Amino acid sequence: MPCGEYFTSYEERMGLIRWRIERVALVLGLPIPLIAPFVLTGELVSVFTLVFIFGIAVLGLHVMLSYAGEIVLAQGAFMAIGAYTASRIVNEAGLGLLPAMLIAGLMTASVATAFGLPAGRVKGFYVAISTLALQFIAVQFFFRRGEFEAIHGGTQQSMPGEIGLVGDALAIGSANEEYFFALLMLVVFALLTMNLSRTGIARMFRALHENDLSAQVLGVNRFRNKLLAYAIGGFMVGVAGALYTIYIGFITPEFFSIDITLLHYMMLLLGGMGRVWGVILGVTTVELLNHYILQTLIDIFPEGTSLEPMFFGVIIIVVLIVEPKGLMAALGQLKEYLRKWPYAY
Amino acid sequence: IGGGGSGDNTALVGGIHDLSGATSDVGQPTGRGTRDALAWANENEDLGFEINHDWVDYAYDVPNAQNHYNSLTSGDNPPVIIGWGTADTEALASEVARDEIVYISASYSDKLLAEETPYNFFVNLDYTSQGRAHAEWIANNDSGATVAMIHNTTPFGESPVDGTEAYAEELGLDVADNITLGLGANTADTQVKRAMDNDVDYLIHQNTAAPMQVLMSSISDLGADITVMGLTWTVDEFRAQSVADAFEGVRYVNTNKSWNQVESESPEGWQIIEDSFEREGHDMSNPEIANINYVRGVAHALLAVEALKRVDDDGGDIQSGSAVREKLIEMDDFDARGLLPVTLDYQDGDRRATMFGQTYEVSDGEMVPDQEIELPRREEWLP
Amino acid sequence: MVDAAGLFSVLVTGIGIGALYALVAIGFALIYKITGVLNFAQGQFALLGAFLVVVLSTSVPFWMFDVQVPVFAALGLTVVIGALLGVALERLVFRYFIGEPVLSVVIVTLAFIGIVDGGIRFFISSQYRAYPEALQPSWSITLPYDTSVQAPFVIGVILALLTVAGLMAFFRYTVLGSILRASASDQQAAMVLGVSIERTIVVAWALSIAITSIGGILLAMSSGGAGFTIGDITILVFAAVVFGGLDSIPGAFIGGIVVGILQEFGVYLEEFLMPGLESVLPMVFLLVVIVVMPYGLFGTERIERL
Amino acid sequence: MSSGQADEPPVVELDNAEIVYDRTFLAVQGVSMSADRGDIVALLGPNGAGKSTILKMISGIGRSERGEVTRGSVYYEGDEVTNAKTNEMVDRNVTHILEGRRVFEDLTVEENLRCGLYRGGRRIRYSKSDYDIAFEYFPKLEELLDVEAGYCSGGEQQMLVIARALIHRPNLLLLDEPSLGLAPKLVVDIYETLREINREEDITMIIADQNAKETLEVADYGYVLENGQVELHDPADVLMDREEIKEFYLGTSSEESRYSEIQHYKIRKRWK
Amino acid sequence: MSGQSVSQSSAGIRGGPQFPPEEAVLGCRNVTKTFGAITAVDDVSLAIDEGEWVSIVGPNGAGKTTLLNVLNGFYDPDTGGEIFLNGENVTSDPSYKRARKGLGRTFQGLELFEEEDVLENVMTVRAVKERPNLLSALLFYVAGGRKVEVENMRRVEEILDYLELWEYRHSTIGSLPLGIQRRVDLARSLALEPDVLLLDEAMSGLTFDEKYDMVRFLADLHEKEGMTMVMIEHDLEVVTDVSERMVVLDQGAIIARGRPEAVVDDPEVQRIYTGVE
Ligand SMILES: Nc1ncnc2c1ncn2[C@@H]1O[C@H](COP(=O)(O)OP(=O)(O)OP(=O)(O)O)[C@@H](O)[C@H]1O
Ligand SMILES: Nc1ncnc2c1ncn2[C@@H]1O[C@H](COP(=O)(O)OP(=O)(O)OP(=O)(O)O)[C@@H](O)[C@H]1O
Ligand SMILES: [Mg+2]
Ligand SMILES: [Mg+2]
Repeated sequence: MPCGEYFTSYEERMGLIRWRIERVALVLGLPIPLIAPFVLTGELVSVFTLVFIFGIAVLGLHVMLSYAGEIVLAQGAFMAIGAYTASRIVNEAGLGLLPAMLIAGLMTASVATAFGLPAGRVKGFYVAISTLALQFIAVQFFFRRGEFEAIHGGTQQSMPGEIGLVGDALAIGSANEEYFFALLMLVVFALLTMNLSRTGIARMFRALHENDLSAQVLGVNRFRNKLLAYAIGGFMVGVAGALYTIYIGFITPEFFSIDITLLHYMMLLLGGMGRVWGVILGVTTVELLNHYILQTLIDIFPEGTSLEPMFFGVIIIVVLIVEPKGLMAALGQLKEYLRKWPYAY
Repeated sequence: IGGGGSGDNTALVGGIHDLSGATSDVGQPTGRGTRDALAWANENEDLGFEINHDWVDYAYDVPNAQNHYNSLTSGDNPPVIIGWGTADTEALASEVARDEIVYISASYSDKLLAEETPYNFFVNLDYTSQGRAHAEWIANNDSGATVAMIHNTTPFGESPVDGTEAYAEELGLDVADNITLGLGANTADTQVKRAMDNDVDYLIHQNTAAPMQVLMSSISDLGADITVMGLTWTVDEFRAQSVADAFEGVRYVNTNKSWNQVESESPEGWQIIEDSFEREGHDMSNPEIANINYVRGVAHALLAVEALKRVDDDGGDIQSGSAVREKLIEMDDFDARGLLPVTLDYQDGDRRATMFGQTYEVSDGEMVPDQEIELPRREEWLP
Repeated sequence: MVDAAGLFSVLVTGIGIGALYALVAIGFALIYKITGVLNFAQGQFALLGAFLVVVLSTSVPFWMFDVQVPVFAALGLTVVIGALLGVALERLVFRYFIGEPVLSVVIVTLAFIGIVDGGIRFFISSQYRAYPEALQPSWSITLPYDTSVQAPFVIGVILALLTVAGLMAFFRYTVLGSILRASASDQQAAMVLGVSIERTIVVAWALSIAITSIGGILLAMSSGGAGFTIGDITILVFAAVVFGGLDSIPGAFIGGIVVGILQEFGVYLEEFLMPGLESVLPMVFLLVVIVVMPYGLFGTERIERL
Repeated sequence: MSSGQADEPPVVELDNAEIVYDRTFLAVQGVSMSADRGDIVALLGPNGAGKSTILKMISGIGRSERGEVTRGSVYYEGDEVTNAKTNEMVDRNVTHILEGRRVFEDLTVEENLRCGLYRGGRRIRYSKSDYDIAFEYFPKLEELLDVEAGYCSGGEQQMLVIARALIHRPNLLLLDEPSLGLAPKLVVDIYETLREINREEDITMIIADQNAKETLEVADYGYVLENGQVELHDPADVLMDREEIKEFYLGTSSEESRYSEIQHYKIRKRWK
Repeated sequence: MSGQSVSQSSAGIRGGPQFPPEEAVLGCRNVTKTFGAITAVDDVSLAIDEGEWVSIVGPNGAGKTTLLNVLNGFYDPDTGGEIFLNGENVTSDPSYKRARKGLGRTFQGLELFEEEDVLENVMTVRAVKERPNLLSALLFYVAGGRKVEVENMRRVEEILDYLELWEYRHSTIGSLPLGIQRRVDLARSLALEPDVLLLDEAMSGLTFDEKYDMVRFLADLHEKEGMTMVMIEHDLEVVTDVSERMVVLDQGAIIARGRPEAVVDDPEVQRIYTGVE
């Protein structure tokens, strides 16, 4: 129980920023991403843009996996659906990015929900098959076949260099603009997820995750809530897919392989399931680690770049041996200490 | 490394190679060829400028390519980037067009010849024309044979199918249904059986190395009497040697010379390779690197250097991609120090380097040069 | 025209390739059954097996060490090394995760993907490596409709069947087998009966990697040599195992076969429908099955009581 | 003290043991106790008193919950076994029946019993006759052999775990809450059976249970724990006559029943 | 109190319910539940009156828990069986609907949400009653999601205080002694504000004091709220002291029902269940 500080009202207790340390961290941390692009190399700006985009996608996974406990293996497919939808909205309808993202999200959400239907009967790892099937259907087949051009609008599509947020207004094109827009989106979705996590909806997700039998007997509608989780998660991943198109500027099915799914699992689990901050921490760590290991190898041992995944893997394993519950848990202990500071235990 | 610091007399030449990713089996020799040749040019050419090759091994993972591209373009844009394959080339095509950066890569899809991508250049027949070259060879040597395309279902795999089939029919060959063979296939038995049922004599194969192996081993297992004609990525000296008998009789087409050809025919180009192998300590006797793909990489580098040199000689701005593009269009006497069997001739409306294909036939593990095919340079073949 | 001969040969090829998937799938199911871990690097261990044979039996060196032993010694050695690798992994990695959430071990397996793949590319070769003559048996058996089955498939089917039979007997009729299943269902209760969790982990991984590397070797044999596509079968295998019921050995076997058949059938259908079905057909079929049988073919059903 | 020769050391002995979880939570402090060969020793006390903890540290399974004997020591047949590994203790024929009927749910009753034969992997083969001892005391199990243990009722499961432990041929048997959630009749039966086993097979037992009445009836000696310390210890018969025991554990002190007057008990909070 | 209408009916302890289940707060007619060969519940008809306190006893495996499971819809009864809640036929309702219609439940094996703390456990069930819609949840501050949560938390805190759980608010379930866990289980079902409470061995494994507390709370709920109680319990002392009516199950069938004093003295019951003669 908190002994350093205490709350005077329920509202306060439900606040996002509850402890002094969190306030401090926020004040110190907030400016960093805002000034970053002006001090970082173009490469890092780009890396962080990717971090933000994947961050949103992994938040979606986080809702489905850490809250609802659904093993979803279609990050690639979801992002593809989002990407192709967005591309059509932008290129053909010319509505601009924000509508594109919205529709992409809704489209993905509905497909996700459809493939979540088996969750009504199937539990645990078995349900993975459903979304795995989607991954294969969408990426190995549907988006590759010209026969379905009427639906997906072409197996390969490229985005204009400049895209207006709404129609042609407020165009986004330069690396920095992409950076800030992605950042903004990540913040928005992080906040939405945090809100979700402190309301009854997420509680019911978790309850079904931890003990679906008693949860149902105590009034939780399992089927409805599982589908809701798929919808929310799917929406977020779809939006990430849409952002991915402006980041890469070109889409082709190969960009959305199962590897993305595995990568996102790595990010989520490394961060430590269950916490929004964990997601962001995980995504950032994985991307930066990969980036720096690769750069270091190119600089000092260019013939050995194939060792990159090896070093990465070993580091991950060592980290986990030190703190098997993930980075967030490690930070949590530090935070506990600081929160109580200067009071003794 | 990071951002591109390029003073007035250094030309920043970006590099996006795959040395460790899914396509590294061919990407590694190519990438090394490029890197070595650029280093060689800095040492041995009296360029009025220094080439700064800022490269990344993107491991065929697009975001890495994107990140490096953004880093290259975060300063003032480099005039040239030497890229690698389908993934990076197509992902960046529209961006290089916007940023006016010449992008030389080994992605030969004829889509890249379109107006929308004026800054993409490659040193080979486009995939479709490679298929056509094979068809042409059949027409010349075995008219009346039945031919079928075999390919994977990615856009890369699909790209040459229609064009090749159309030309084959035009040449009066029987064209059987095309067959797909997945990138990750572990057996091709069913595909080969199907080809046999359709009495196919020649399979024109657009794929990567791995499926080619699978295809060849299924063919020899089933004892099918089918000649496989591979496009760019299916054959090289290493494969021809290491699985000699499976590859016996395989036909191949390309527009840069094979290792042995260079060694025997083009002393000037050979010099570059010898020096580079010396300097880098590569092993001449190891076909994993000493092969046609290394030559390919060197050719890419030389093309970039040549264009930059010409810009510099005319007092142009070596930082400017459009200036470099100018020169590429002007050039019509470039044969990469003999690494290419012909001279390239890019035109503004028609960026096909050449319509010339050198065909090979594998026998006892050697890629033996065979006929040279000259295709008509037809307008309607452009996208 | 759908002809019996064609379908039959599809079936045969499907079973052949399926048996090789099955061997890897069995390895996957073993680890899950005993330790509850999904090993997303299963394909990479198959890949490793395939490449070790090359290292041991040809002049291809491992980094700077060039060993070369007779082919059949190489095969044996590979399987043994696979088993030893299992032991080593327990010592170096898994023992630190005892009592920790299973998911953290799952990330470890995700990390293995890169470690093995990158390791092979750097220390052995990033090229397809042809197998020596001795490992490219030319014999094949001929079945009705003169469809011939190539040697690796025949061997694969036989070995897979033997493995399944052996493991089923082991789990059903031996004390050790029962206690392994027991410790999967309640670790503590098994420990007070004298089980050491470390040992169960060793058994699981050693057995699994050994069996998987056999699968990898055969996959390589069937395509003339070791290539990196072998590593990509993990997801396919995962699907096969879920279909069979995750912790069921016979299930994994049947799952592997079914996936193999459906894949080949998908290729076959190209002629009549459209290409690309080989990757969709298995998945869609498995999805349907799972909806009908939520615990796969033979998966142990979760006991739902309040 | 009761049966068991004076000269041989007690089967288990705790000497002023302190047990800590997670290096932070002090569960048991300065407990000294012992069990002589052939005795049944009762551990009584409210929830959280530390009964299970003591058993867990004797069998070593506590280590898997980050439990540790931080002070004092544990002896088994005279040898020090403080913080020993579980499988070491199993090799010394100590068997622990954990709290809450820990059957292997998805194994059949027969396979559950078979697991009892596992002795550090030494037993590979087995025969039906190995189960005789189980059926001797729990004939009902013989009918259930092929039922999945998870579907057995509470009583059946309790019988199964005891039987499984018997097949393990223990010298010392640690039982944690064997009567938890069992119907009164069954409780009586189980305890009678335990007594019988203890006599016939000469198995020393330590029983931690809420159900003081039944436990003390079969026990030779009893310890009463309260928040981690021994409050009282005496031969069982002596304990039974103590007032405080009657008061708090046996509930036989006052004649009129105790729950009925709650109706008139003032509750401090309001509902709604 | 409300119970007497029933307890007077000393029409022997055999025979069916003393009034039709349709009219009961909670009732069932001809309910049978079989699992393969096992008949867990065998043609049981039951009618529980408003504000009544009924105990169900019987040997292990008699089918007590299964009966509760059928009553609140965790299992469907075999065809023919009917369940009534507040006079409404709910046989076709899934369990979560019955819960929302006022059927609370505790569990023999306390199926708590282990990873969460006490507060979260109760808040979760509370969310079933007062759930913010998705939008207001996502926007939280703007669209009133916060108001709902605050209201829920206030309510939950009341329940925790009532059950004297305040000090455990933030401790995770795993670390709590059994007695407290059972109380949390109760708190959880109270968050539903049920009309009927089904208690499955809510006191097994508890010490005298803890049982005493538990009974205190139940008695108070029964007294002051007139909450209807259906309690499975093995401790006959509790049963006889608190409950107004008693039902004895054996092998799925009701073998005796009626006033506790009458039932416990029945030799048949003693033979099968109590064992004392
Ligand atoms: N694994 C654990 N980690 C931390 N604390 C624990 C653990 N197990 C038990 N405790 C604490 O140690 C104290 C003693 O627990 P223990 O289970 O030994 O009591 P007990 O007498 O067996 O109670 P019960 O009758 O409920 O079994 C309790 O306060 C409990 O909360
Ligand atoms: N889901 C199920 N599948 C199969 N059999 C079951 C299932 N649930 C209960 N049973 C069987 O039904 C019978 C009654 O079980 P139940 O749990 O209702 O007994 P109970 O009266 O609650 O016993 P206890 O007092 O030990 O809780 C038992 O024989 C049990 O094995
Ligand atoms: Mg205990
Ligand atoms: Mg029960």
